[in-house]
Amino acid sequence: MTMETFLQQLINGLSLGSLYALIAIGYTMVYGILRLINFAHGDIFMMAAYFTYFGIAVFFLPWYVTFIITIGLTILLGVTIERVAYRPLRDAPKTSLLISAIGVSFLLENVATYLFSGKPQAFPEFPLLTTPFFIGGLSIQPVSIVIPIVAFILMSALLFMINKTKLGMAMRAVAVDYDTAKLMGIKINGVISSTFAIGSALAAVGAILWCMKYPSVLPLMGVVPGLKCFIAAVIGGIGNVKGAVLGGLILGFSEVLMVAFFPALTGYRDAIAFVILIIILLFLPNGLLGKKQVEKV
Amino acid sequence: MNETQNSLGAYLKLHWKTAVFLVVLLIGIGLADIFVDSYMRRLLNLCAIYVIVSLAMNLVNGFTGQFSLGQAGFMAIGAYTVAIFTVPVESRAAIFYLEPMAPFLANIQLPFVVALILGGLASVVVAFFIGSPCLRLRGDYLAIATLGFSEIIRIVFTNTQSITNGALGIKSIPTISSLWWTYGTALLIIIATILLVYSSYGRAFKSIREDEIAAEAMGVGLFKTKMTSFLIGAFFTGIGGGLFAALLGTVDPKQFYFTLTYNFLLIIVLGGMGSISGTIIASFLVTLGQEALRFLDEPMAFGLDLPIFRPGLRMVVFSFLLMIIVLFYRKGLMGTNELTWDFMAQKFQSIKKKLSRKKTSTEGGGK
Amino acid sequence: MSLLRTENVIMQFGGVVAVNDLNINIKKGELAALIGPNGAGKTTAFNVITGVYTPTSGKVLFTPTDKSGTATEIDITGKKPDKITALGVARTFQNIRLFKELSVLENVQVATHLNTDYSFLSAILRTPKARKGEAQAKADCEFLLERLGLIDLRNEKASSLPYGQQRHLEIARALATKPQLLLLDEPAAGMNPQETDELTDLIFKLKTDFDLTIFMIEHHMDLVMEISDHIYVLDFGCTIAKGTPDEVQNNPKVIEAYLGVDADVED
Amino acid sequence: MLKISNLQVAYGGIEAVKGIDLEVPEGKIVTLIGANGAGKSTTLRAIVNLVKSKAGSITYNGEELLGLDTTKVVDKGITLVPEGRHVFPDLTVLENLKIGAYMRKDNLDADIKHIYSLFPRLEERSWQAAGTLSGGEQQMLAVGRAMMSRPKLLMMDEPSLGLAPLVVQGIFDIIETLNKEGMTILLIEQNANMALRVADYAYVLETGKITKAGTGRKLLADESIKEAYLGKSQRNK
Amino acid sequence: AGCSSGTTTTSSGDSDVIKIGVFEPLTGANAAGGELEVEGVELANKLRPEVLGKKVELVIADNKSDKAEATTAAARLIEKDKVVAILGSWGSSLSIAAGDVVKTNQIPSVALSATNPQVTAGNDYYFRVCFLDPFQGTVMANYASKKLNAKKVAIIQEVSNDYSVGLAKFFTDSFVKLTGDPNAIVATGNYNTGDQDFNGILTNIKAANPDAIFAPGNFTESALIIKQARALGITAPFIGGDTWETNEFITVGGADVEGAVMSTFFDDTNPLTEAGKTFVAEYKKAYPDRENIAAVTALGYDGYMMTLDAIERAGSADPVAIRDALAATKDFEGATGMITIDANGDATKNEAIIKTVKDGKFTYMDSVTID
Ligand SMILES: Nc1ncnc2c1ncn2[C@@H]1O[C@H](COP(=O)(O)OP(=O)(O)OP(=O)(O)O)[C@@H](O)[C@H]1O
Ligand SMILES: Nc1ncnc2c1ncn2[C@@H]1O[C@H](COP(=O)(O)OP(=O)(O)OP(=O)(O)O)[C@@H](O)[C@H]1O
Ligand SMILES: [Mg+2]
Ligand SMILES: [Mg+2]
Repeated sequence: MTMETFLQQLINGLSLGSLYALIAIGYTMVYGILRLINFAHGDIFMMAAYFTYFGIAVFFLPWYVTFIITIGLTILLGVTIERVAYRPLRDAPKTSLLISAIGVSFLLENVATYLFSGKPQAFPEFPLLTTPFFIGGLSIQPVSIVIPIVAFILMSALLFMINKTKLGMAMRAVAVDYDTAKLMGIKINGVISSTFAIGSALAAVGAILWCMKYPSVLPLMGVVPGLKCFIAAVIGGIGNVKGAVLGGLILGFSEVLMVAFFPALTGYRDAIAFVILIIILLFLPNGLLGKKQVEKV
Repeated sequence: MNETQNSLGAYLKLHWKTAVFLVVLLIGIGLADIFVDSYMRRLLNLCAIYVIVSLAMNLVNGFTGQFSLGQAGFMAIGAYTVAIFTVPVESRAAIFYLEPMAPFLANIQLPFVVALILGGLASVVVAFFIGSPCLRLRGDYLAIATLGFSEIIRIVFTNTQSITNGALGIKSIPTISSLWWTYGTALLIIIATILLVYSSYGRAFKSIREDEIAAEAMGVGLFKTKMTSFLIGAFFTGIGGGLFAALLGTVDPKQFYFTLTYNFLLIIVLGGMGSISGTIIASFLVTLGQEALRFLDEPMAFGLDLPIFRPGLRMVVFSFLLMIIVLFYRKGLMGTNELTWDFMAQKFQSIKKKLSRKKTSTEGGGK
Repeated sequence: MSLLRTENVIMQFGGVVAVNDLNINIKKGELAALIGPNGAGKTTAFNVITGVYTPTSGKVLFTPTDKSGTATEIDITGKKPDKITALGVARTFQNIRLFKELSVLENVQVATHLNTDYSFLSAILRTPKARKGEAQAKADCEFLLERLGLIDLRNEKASSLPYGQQRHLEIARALATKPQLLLLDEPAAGMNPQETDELTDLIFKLKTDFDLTIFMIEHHMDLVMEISDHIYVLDFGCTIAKGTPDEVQNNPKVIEAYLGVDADVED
Repeated sequence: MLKISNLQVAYGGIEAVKGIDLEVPEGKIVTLIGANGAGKSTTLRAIVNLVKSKAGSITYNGEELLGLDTTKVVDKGITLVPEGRHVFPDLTVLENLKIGAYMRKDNLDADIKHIYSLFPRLEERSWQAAGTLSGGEQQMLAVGRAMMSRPKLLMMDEPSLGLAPLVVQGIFDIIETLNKEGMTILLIEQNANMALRVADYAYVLETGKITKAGTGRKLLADESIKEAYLGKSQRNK
Repeated sequence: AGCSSGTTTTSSGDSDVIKIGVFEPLTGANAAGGELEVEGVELANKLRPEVLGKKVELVIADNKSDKAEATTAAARLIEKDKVVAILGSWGSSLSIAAGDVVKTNQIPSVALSATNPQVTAGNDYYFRVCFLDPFQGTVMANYASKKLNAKKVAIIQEVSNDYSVGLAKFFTDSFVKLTGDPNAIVATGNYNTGDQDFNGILTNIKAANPDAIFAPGNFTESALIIKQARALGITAPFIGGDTWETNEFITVGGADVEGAVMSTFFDDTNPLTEAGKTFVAEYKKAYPDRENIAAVTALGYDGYMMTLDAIERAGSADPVAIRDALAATKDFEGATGMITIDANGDATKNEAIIKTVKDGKFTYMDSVTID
């Protein structure tokens, strides 16, 4: 393949990977605290896309207003889900928590289908960000550059929050032991809610950028990205923000490069995420950056 | 000595109950098989298949505590095995009209039973390869890895046209409509599961669920035991898949999307992780429930008159009910309890009244 | 004749050297104790012996006697825990690890699984062999519960037992694996002196009745000094003393590092 | 300062605490001894509302604590060193100490120094993940962590559990020091012998009921107590 | 309105109504297509609510774009609702799934837009009013080589979609035959339903620099493909199949799908038949706000009309009689052209419409006849 084609593929991989990264961070946050695969995350992402769509395409709000409202609503949604569907199950067996998450995911998908119909909605165009400019034969959409930058900034902010702030420490404490955390005077509900708020906000940002690049909004649009991004989080080491970003990028690149080098296998593209996942878990059971847990006996 | 006699006694007792139970049940099935229309028949068959697959899943997830989400994949294997080997040779050319069937398969046709068992075994083989890496992973990782594998299986089936006919799927599979196939199999599998769970192996499974390190220290080989449970589960699931294919008469990869697994997960949680009877009850509840709520979708065509009733409402309501159950019946209908045999027999007749009666559920299936 | 030997066992966790050059030699039929300050590496030593951790270096050698009565020395270093248990090494845990949701009886029955001589298929088919095996196991377990005074609680959930009885159950469970060597990690932790005394007698009886060799970690000095034939003292992973209770008790190093000047043994 | 009357707690069916009355005067060390499963831990957990009480009242300086959210109770200056340590395994030793002072806004360095001076072992391990500490090390950390919140009332659930005699000695010395510094202490112990020595006042709990109460010395002299809790090594002399 | 009372009273057996089942995906992946077909059927039902002096009652069942559901839904229509005939379903695989049910229960069924040969193959009870994939594939191959003078073509197929895979295959065959060049297909890309990122395969295709790109498949994915292709600077024309003809294709694709070319069954701007004209007029009345009429809606209309015609000729509402009448259909004037049912139960149609997107509308380009 020509150099040009290869570079083009790298660009494709970078922007796709960064999108995965953004969503993966949300998974990692929630999992880190609740040890819960928040299956609904992908659907929160989907709802965020609809919020934006309605804001701009239906209510004709200016984009910046819409973005703020979207993030607000998405946070509200995420926090509500935790409040209603997860909090009551805190001390229930883990699996019923998980099924609850799956249930919420089902509910959101079905509600969306019911309200917005199965038909795709066209996400408003952002010519400024989407009209490509060409360098030689390379075509680059501005958004493809914006995405990685945003991802990086949010990651750094998050890292600071978790490791350097009191809230971050509280989060890590709540992650292991509610009762003792309470004894320290930590209001665990508050901590958990804020975790969900952050996770959802990230989903919202992810959704907005995603739709700029792939401008169709569907009730089921969250399923596959959701799954892949969770995998990204696991690959990187779940609970670890840097890992989520790394995982996202690895996934994005490997998907695109597989298509690039083995065009015959493009049909297997969705499988590659899982293949990588399994390979990595085999050799690094805690993911790439996940810290090794020695069970003390 | 004396001990031995007691347990023998208990064992005979168990059998006596089984006998009564079986008679009642068989008569029930017999009557149903004669009287129900093909729509109801289809539903009942589906219930039985769901019982099989859910039980298999509960064995691995509920009893062994290994959170596996591979059901859809194993079903697919079973289903395709049956499809590939039972479709009449003459009609294959017509079905594989885009790309002819691979020569080494094209002319093999097997009796349904053989194909069915072959399907079970096939998924056992795959399960072994999946298990050897994955069962070393813990908790959610296992979940996501098995889920991944079931996706891979689906994607492979989509792309290997000359064997699976890819996206076109395989149609005109000789169908089974009699309830005996599904319920016969389900019955065998239920009994096998009960006997297994209340044996030393069953306790080994549970001990792993409770505390892996302690289990290992007590001489329970983690990998071997997990694998045993996983393979048995895979076998049952494969069988379930085979019946599924024979029931629908057609298979294609889309049917085995990973969300299919969620149905079974829902069932075992609703029924109670680690409760056999719970799983059985839940299988019926869920399968029939989904159907019962169908009316919600109906007047859709006239949305103008009744905007609330639109297609999709049923699934909204259904997933809503699911949430209610998960939130308010954490332990599911049965928790880890079992209905005793005779009680279960009644239950089969009166699935509808179950919810109100579940309090009265008593202890010990065959303990 | 020695039943368990370790040769220069070293166990490191990152920087921490939890066990440093451990050489023990436990004779068949004796009751040895392992004492030492917190963090000395006692539990880690147990974890290495039972295969929970693989030592950074060194060897663990076990000499079981098979049915025919012949004893052969086996290198069990880094073997899987269940394999080691199957050879005849059983243990209890410092922080109790029972199967919480299972009944008391089931907890013990699990430990008999390694002796099942029938396949899961025959278990499903309930072949005579399987039936006999199940019945036998049940009988053995009930006998053990009898011995440890838990028989009346056989159908209780393990988690609902008080702490002390949970410790007893741990011992019963360990015994059900038919061990030749029994490792007890702080069996008396969380017991008051009187219960400790009762436990002392119990351990002693079990030892003779099941002709066990016992290796025990304990902090209750009166218990240790009373029943152990041989004592190893660890400090910072190193063996600072070994010998009979008297020798150890009067060993200045030990007193300084561990017992302290006015240890409550004496007062 | 703390006054419990007719407290009842049950776990599902099991009646763990069957109506006890107990008082902890300001600035004193009160100890609660009793066999396993007597209900000691349950009592403490009820005070900080980690388990729901069935009936009774718990007043702290006249305020009712019953049903008050755990964090609120802690806010009033009551801390509990839970049975079985419960340090935060993923946090480093230092972070564990810091989080002990979660509700404090002021500077912590002095306190941390103080605690390190009490438990040098913690200072050596200050960057190790607490989960990998030995049982004893974790106990020290748990005590240190509790002290970080500068509680007015410090409750300890079997702080000596699994500790070497030397360390136990240390713990009890610390208990006395803290008390001298004006901290009120409610102590649960298996090691009745030591507990009764340091205690100003002691209660004996048996299967959910208070069976004896009195000054530490008095109970230490009590024959039946000796019988039940002080064990052979006492009787011998 | 009249119908709503209909479905609410599922009282079967009363002899003054004839029930016809409408078997469509109204939720799930294929919902959009399903709804369009239902519109056509309902419109036809409004125009012709009676046959043999009995009221015709539509019973609509959602098969949720899912095969397992599809079989139960079909069985339900037959057993519970006692329908005498079934219309649908959008999505060949769903029709195929229902095939065995209708066959065993001997209920005649008319597929509306299901173009896969498998639907009617070996099933005496399944008919259809649309043309088949092989035909459509040939049509587009001809268009590509004759009208576009394409020598090299790239293909993008939706592997998980039987329709797309089939069409791609038939296109390839006849295009290779037409050009006589075995390597006329210079690049192939596969994707799965629901994918949203196609930059990978498109970059490969760009490198192969084809004269045209044939991309049959779901309208959503197709629209995204074209968008991303343009963003990558691919200028080659895109051609596809009938599934593109939905508003979403244009709303999602926006300016980028301008010039996209597809084959379809029907063109509302110049209907081929009188029936076509009436249909268009009525549709415009019923849905004044719609710019264009989807072909599948017309097919829905034809399916209903053809079935009623058969019932009339059969002179009874007995399913088997209806089946025989359907099989005997000859030169029935439908909105989409003259329909004659052949031995397979397929509509013999030798004419296809070629449309393109112009100024955000599907506009008639050409009509191709192949014999
Ligand atoms: N899994 C592990 N990872 C890291 N360090 C460990 C691990 N397990 C034990 N350690 C360290 O090894 C040392 C010995 O621990 P160990 O539990 O053996 O002490 P111990 O003698 O049992 O003390 P105690 O009497 O309090 O139980 C401790 O310093 C502990 O921090
Ligand atoms: N979570 C629980 N669920 C059910 N029963 C419990 C639970 N916790 C304690 N119990 C029961 O309540 C009773 C009192 O337990 P508690 O832990 O308060 O005793 P304790 O005096 O602290 O004993 P120890 O000295 O062993 O700590 C015991 O019978 C115990 O079995
Ligand atoms: Mg220890
Ligand atoms: Mg306690």
